[in-house]
Amino acid sequence: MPIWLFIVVSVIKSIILLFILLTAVAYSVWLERKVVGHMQNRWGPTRVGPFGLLQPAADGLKFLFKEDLTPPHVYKPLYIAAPMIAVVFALTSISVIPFGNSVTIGGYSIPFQVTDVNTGLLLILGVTSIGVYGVALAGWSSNNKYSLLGGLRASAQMVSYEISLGLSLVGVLIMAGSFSLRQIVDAQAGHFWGFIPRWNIFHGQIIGFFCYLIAAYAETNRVPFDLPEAETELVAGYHTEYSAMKFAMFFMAEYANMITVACLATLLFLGGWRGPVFGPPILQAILPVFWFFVKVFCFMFVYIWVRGTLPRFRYDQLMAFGWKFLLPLAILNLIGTAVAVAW
Amino acid sequence: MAHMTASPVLEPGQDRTMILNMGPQHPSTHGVLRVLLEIDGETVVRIMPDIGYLHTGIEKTCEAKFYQQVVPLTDRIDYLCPLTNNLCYVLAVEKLLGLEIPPKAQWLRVLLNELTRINSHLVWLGTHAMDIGAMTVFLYCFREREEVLRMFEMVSGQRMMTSYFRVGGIALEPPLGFFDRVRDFAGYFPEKVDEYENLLTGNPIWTMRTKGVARMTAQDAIALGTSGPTLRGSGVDFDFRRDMPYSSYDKFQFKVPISQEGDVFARYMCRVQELRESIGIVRQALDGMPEGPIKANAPHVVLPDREKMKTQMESLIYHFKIITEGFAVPAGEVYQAVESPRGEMGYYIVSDGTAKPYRVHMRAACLANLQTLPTMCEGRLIADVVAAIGSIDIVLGEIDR
Amino acid sequence: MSFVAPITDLSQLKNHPAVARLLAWNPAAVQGTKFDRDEMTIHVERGSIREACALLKDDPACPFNFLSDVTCVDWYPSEPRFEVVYHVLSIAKKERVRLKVRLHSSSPAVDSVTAVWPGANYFEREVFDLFGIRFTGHPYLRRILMPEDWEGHPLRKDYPVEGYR
Amino acid sequence: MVPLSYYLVLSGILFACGVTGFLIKRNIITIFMSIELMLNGVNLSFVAFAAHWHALAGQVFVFFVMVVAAAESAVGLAIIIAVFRARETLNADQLNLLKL
Amino acid sequence: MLHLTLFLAFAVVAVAGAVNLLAQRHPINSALSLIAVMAALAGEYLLLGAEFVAAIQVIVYAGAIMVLFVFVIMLLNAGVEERTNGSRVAIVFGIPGMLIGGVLVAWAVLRSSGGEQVAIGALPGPPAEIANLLFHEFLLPFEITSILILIAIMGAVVLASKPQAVQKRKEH
Repeated sequence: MPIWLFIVVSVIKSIILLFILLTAVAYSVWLERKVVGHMQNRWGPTRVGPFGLLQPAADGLKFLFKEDLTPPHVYKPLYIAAPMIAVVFALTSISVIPFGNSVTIGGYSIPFQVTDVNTGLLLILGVTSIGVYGVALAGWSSNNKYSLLGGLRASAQMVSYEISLGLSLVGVLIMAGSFSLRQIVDAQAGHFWGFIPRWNIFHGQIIGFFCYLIAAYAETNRVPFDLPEAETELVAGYHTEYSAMKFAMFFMAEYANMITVACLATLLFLGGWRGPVFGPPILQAILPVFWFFVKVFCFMFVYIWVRGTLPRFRYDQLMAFGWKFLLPLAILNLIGTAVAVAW
Repeated sequence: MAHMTASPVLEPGQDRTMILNMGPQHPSTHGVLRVLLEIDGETVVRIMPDIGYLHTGIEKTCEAKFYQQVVPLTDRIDYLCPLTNNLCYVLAVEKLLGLEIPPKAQWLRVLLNELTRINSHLVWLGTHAMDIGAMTVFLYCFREREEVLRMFEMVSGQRMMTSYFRVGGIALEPPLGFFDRVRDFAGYFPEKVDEYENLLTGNPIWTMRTKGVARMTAQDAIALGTSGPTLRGSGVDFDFRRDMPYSSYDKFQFKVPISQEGDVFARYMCRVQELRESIGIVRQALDGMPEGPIKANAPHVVLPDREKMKTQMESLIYHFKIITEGFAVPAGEVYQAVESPRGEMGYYIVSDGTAKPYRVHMRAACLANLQTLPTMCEGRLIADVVAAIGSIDIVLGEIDR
Repeated sequence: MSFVAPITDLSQLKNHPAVARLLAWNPAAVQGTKFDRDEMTIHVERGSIREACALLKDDPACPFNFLSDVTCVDWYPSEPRFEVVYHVLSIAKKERVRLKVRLHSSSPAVDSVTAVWPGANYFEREVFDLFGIRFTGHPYLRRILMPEDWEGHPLRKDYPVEGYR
Repeated sequence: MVPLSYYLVLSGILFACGVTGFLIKRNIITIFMSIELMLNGVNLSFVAFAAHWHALAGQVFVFFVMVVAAAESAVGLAIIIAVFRARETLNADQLNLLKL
Repeated sequence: MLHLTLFLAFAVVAVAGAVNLLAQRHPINSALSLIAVMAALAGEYLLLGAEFVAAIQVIVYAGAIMVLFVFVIMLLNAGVEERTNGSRVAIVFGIPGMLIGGVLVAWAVLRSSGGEQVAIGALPGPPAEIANLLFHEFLLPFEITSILILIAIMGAVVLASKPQAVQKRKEH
């Protein structure tokens, strides 16, 4: 493939992916409001469009046209940069995630992925670890005590749980023997006894999945780990002083992170795009992507479900849970996997 | 004690502490409570509640009203249990007058009071759970509360500011279908309480957040003048309904739930069990509802029925007199306490023999309960302050009056 | 409506546990008693209210250990103008007694009972705020409901309803 | 194709900046960051040499440097916090007593 | 050509970040410029084919160590650096001195080793090979660093925890 074609294809893929991702972000907000609404004995959005389906558009418009307030005592450069940092790094990590097998168009094999990096998983971890700065700097630059506490909580929490998150993935890495997400998915092909899919979650990584699930909730600041923005304690935490589009960026970053985390869980533990494939070639190309999105959706649903069920941790309990329970569990899982693979 | 020496304008002390001004506009200070926190990181070093943002001078207003005109004012004190306030006030005035209240009115008052307690506890449970992050419970609680409010609307025409009790009885007969509706509610409500408890009581995060948090010993609780579930959560077995009965509460069978631990969880369990006890009292009141009048036989105090007023000259004159010049109350003073959902709701009324009260003072349970905050929270985390404020169930309308 | 006339005779009431306890301690401290509508009122001499409260709180026979309420009544223009009213409850015996202290308008001050019951703190602050009674020995006597710079004490009878102009 | 020397020059510039920062900065945290900058400069030369000599050991050294840097920053920042608690300042000029 | 362009782009970012670190007076700005330097260096590592090191650079340096720095700056609420006479002297003499020294070194390096080139992706450093090296040839140093880390963690915990006296005072 000539270099110009590669660049053109990459740009097109990026644009499509960005469009899909932003739509997914908007509609996961809608989904959350709808699902939590039904769990909580209410309707969620119903007025804008059928089933409130146009609500995300209305929200987006509202965010766009709201006055963008900048409080007088903020540290302006960082105050403006922080939401951008958050949203940029949240959106970047999606670029190495494969959504399905490759399709062949015009003799060229084009994978459902912006770019296939050997160390894709490491890249995602690195990018998400930089995402902390958005939250931390937002909290600090707002010059507000609630924001500062939120920012402090966020950075401590995200750094702590990143360790468990990373360690919970090592089991999968050992089994696949690669950092490449595509190869990890390929390692999960096949079935046990002909019907149980050979996904990592059924393949000895159930504890790893559990650790990942919890650490992922903490990384994305979701219930029951939503301390950085605990509205009953810190008003709105690090984004107390933000309004209009800047607030929307944090919002987008949070949901984009959720989607990334869900994609990663699907790829690493739930067999990626693997699923029954049948029918004509076009269907065979599309179905894996469909299965991928179904799994991501299930993971997102669990996210929302948990939000409707659990109360919130306290700061010290959160730290104790991360360091004294989750980290040893992840290490145990790692040791167990290593021993099993070596044996 | 530490809270005795708190200074009004908290200055940051040594060790790089920070002053956090929580409220009066804050999601979890339940109204317009302002709490000044001196924090070291996340740890609260000192805490000082600041109140008065909702002060409306109701006590002063009462002095300019006829006795019967005070009843609507009492609704506004504690807007979560208006009927309890109504009851306490009318009981105090009736005591001043020496009125005998017919049994049906008394039983209706008990019935409505327990519904009020359920209403108030549901709001408490919902907001308390939301403070700790469990949002779903909040909406579940409000679902049932809505039903209670509809019942209030049915009897009094108002959802919150009921003003349903009158000096000498009750304003109106409850409408047709009211008792069926209450019975229906009493039938399914215990299941709903199970539902809340399923979401909270056994939940590990909930127990982590509440057990051992914001402890208070029985001695402290008594010394600080707390009452109601806040007192009973510390293991003091005292309930005005049982120990100093009023409005024929002595004819009902109910348990007074107490817990020994004195932490947030203990107070939570007390209130949740009170929900069950209250619905039991409601059921007893429904089953044993006596027949008879709902107003005392005291024509110069109690407004006549509409029907009589239109047909009997005497009633019309009484009506005119009561409305225009009120009714004189013999000189004297009484203090009447009732068990409100929050604790000891007391009305101290001084009469000088005229138709207007000389002095009305409301003893607010929350005002005393709020004083426990420093004892409970100093040395703990910010999140515990939120849990503690939730667990003492404050209503700022009552605190500031 | 049937009234039992108030009993004000000290000799008839001296068997009441609170009265008996106070009389045994210092007969001069009890300025008068009244039993009206099933409620016991004891007028306590101004200087001895704190000791009287401490004494009643530790009464072995009937410990009045719970301070329900502290408030005040303004009898303007008669003198002594203020009556500070304490409602004390015995949780064990389920008895209630009302203590009263009469204060002259020239020096509206009385000992604070916060040393006996820390819970009197807010109640006394409220009385100070709304009536201008000073509680000596109170740890933190500041306005509680009204703003710090408010002029006058609103619940006094001579306070203009629309505020001082 | 980039000459090896370019990498080394870049590495040298970063190291020099680090040294300069270490000398001229007064804020103890910034001084600490200058040290990290020096380490980064050195790391670059390690990786460049590894690429040049086709020896992966260079990358392994970078790994070790990072581990040491992490340990150093953990202890160093803890010391900074402790010093700040005692002295209420971050100015290196005022931290001239060993005694707390 | 592409390689050189990319190298220069990352180099410019890195140097600009390093200079900005020196120029900024607020520590948080310095920290952010240092993060930029580290990100640019990660880019350089990628150019040199060291994917694993690049990823680790971002995760460990930018994602953990610098977060710690930012966290401490936020925690201590560090303000703008004060100017002192000492620092002015250092600027007057130090910066020109450093510049001269740097130019000399660069000149020497360029003169002595002008011709040798490093190709793009010259040395693919797959994680597996690095791991092999780390756990076979460098096993002892690896274990020693792990002990070092452990000691560092314990030291940090001891140092950062509050002195007993302060805690005692809090309890009263």
